[in-house]
Amino acid sequence: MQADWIFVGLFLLIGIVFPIVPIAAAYVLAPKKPNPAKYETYECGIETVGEAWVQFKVQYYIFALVFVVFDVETVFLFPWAVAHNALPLYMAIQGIIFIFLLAEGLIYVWRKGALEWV
Amino acid sequence: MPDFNDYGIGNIIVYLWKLLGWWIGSLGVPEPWVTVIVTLVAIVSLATMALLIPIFTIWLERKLAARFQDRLGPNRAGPYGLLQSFADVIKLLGKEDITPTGADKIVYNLAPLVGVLSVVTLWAVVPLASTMVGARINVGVLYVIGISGLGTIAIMMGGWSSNNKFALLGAFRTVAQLVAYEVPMIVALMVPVLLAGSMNVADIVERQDSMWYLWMAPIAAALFFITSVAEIGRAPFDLLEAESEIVAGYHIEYTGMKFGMWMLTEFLHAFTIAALTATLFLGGWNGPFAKEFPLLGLVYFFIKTFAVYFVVVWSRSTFPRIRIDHLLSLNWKFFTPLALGALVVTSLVMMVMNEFAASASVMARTVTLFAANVALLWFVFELIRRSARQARAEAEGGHDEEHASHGGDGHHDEHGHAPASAH
Amino acid sequence: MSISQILFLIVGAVTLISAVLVVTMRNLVHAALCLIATLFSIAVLFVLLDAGFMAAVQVVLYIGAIAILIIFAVMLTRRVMADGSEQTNSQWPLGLAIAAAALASVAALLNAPVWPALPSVDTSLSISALGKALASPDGYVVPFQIASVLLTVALVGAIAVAGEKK
Amino acid sequence: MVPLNWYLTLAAALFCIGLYGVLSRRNAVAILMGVELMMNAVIINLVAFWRYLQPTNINGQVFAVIVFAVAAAEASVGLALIISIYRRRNSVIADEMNLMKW
Repeated sequence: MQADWIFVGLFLLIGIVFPIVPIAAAYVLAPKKPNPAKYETYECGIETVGEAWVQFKVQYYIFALVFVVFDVETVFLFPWAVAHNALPLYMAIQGIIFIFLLAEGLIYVWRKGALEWV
Repeated sequence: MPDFNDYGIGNIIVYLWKLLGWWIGSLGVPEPWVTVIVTLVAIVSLATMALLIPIFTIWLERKLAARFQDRLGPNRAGPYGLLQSFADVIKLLGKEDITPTGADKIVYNLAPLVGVLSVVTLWAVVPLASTMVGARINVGVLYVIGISGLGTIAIMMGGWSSNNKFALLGAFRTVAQLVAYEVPMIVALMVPVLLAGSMNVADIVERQDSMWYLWMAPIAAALFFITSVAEIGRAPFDLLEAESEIVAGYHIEYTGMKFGMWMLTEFLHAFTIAALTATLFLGGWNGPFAKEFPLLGLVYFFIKTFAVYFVVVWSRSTFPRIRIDHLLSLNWKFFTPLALGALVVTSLVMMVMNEFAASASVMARTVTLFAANVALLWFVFELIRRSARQARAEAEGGHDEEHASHGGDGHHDEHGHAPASAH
Repeated sequence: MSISQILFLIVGAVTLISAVLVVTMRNLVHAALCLIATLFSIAVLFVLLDAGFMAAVQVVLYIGAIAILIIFAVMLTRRVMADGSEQTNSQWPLGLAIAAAALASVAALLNAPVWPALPSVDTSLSISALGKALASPDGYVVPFQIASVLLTVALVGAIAVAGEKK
Repeated sequence: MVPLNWYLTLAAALFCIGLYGVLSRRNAVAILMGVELMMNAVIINLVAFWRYLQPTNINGQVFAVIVFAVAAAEASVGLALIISIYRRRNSVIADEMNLMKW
């Protein structure tokens, strides 16, 4: 068990070290000819107006909200799903009730029209 | 010294592994460090393989896409253009590395690293053969979901730090799409977990030795595959880098090798989701004689993975890009309820089977589950058909000019509701 | 000093340093990214505590969902908080004093008694046991269902609050 | 072997850092980040106590999972409130949310 987590930890370490290698190689090999025009923000040749921040729709945020709630749901449902085949009927049915309670939330959001991309 | 005859040709990789451990141990290295070094060697070779795969798959994808479009594809560099990708890498190495003014330097440079990390580390839990399983952690499926979440953050970092409107817009679109499609993906992943009774990916593969989960959970398999394609932002879900709309999305400002890292992330991710689909639903390394002869399992695994990858490329060059409101409606109003329905149906069928027919064979379970899935799909499509008909009747009765584009377009009416009530 | 202690000290240092950065950074996006670093190192702490499931949940839930929500909120509201402006209120010295006093009192408490040693039992509690505990009437089925209701209420409430038309 | 009070001290320090963030930040989103740090300190405590006191009993983990759910609900509703206030009053500064202040 612990050995497997060491494997994962080392893998994460390697995963962050590995992409550095080609970037470092490119850093050594690539030409460096700085020029102010090169460092301008690229917007297809048109000069940039204002800062990069633009007003975003709240809609993006609503989707993230629904996502968070369903993400938490999985935290509860994954242990239930793992145990499912070993559970007696009246215990396994609890997970279904849980799903229906959450589906209710989804239906509310749907009826409310919050899932529309306006 | 380990004896080769104990392992045989089918276990040659395990043999080499043991040989390496024995050799390091004979140099006088203390025991726990031998394990660490051998593990490190295994990880480095696995990660190297993962990072070199895109060099091949990029060539494969260009060749396949060319064939779909009746072209030849790369055919100049080397035999069949096989060296094309190497030429591309060399070209990228020679490109100047630009960090635009106004960019947030630290975050800007960190983002591609996190992006690569989020894909390469997925390979830590993918079992390549019965004896090559990487990490047997008992939360393997959750690990896959969590590490994919890191990719979302990498995209946000890249888009925000570039200080570019297109990049930020692309990042926001990407994240909205990724988080939206993660919901049905997670729910669909729960079905094989439920069937296997384990979150350990290696266990899930082992439980599939008699029957693939593709047959026991066809809806979940299809949903997982489609939502994964959306997760990697491939056509038809490539809004996040739609060239004609927001130029290139979150990686617009990246040049040289950092751009190369984003490309690597994308192509490796495409291959990785093919591998995950093959692992979770197509039986992974399972196949005739795969247990006795692990090297064969590796071959099966890669055959299945490339078959799935072929479908990814196929759909990429076949379907047109989907509109963003359709994309999101498709997810929230079709995939998410369908995934929940598939989970409930699977659970109910398994419950009833466990209660009343505990001795049923795998074949009987498969047939029942498959029939239940088909019934669910028929029921859902019937619902959609009814509500689409109703919507059309309403539209034709009242203000049909507004929905003229919707009418008759049965495919896009999948979210099945009256659009009139929306705004 | 054993390997596990060194590992704990490294991870703990990363946790605390990035946590301090979370509360002191002027640029809120940087603060949110530091929050992600904190959350990740806490996940590593869970692994050190043999709670692999907790670590996975921490990464999925906190990094994959809540951190993204926070970054979204920061980006949505960024205009009114230009990065250069003052980020702390007038009573921050008081806040610092209170936090330091709380830490000092807890540290004094923690320093005194004898703490139990790490039990060397098999801790590989199966996730299946957790699922059983969550679904059995002798266990936690009521909190399990109430959590579902809580999540539904949170979803409904959040949509009702944030999704109103202007 | 890491003693239990190391974990508890770490959690206490994390909690106090979060407390400082809550008390001193002007931006409401930053205040919520501080609250998240405090929540995490609590979860570290729960898991550490589970591991050191009752590792054979699942209760500690169940408790931590429920805290996760509460934390997520808190974050989603709290941020929704902040967004709503931002849209109405164009401000996310906690001191300026004084409509109900006497």
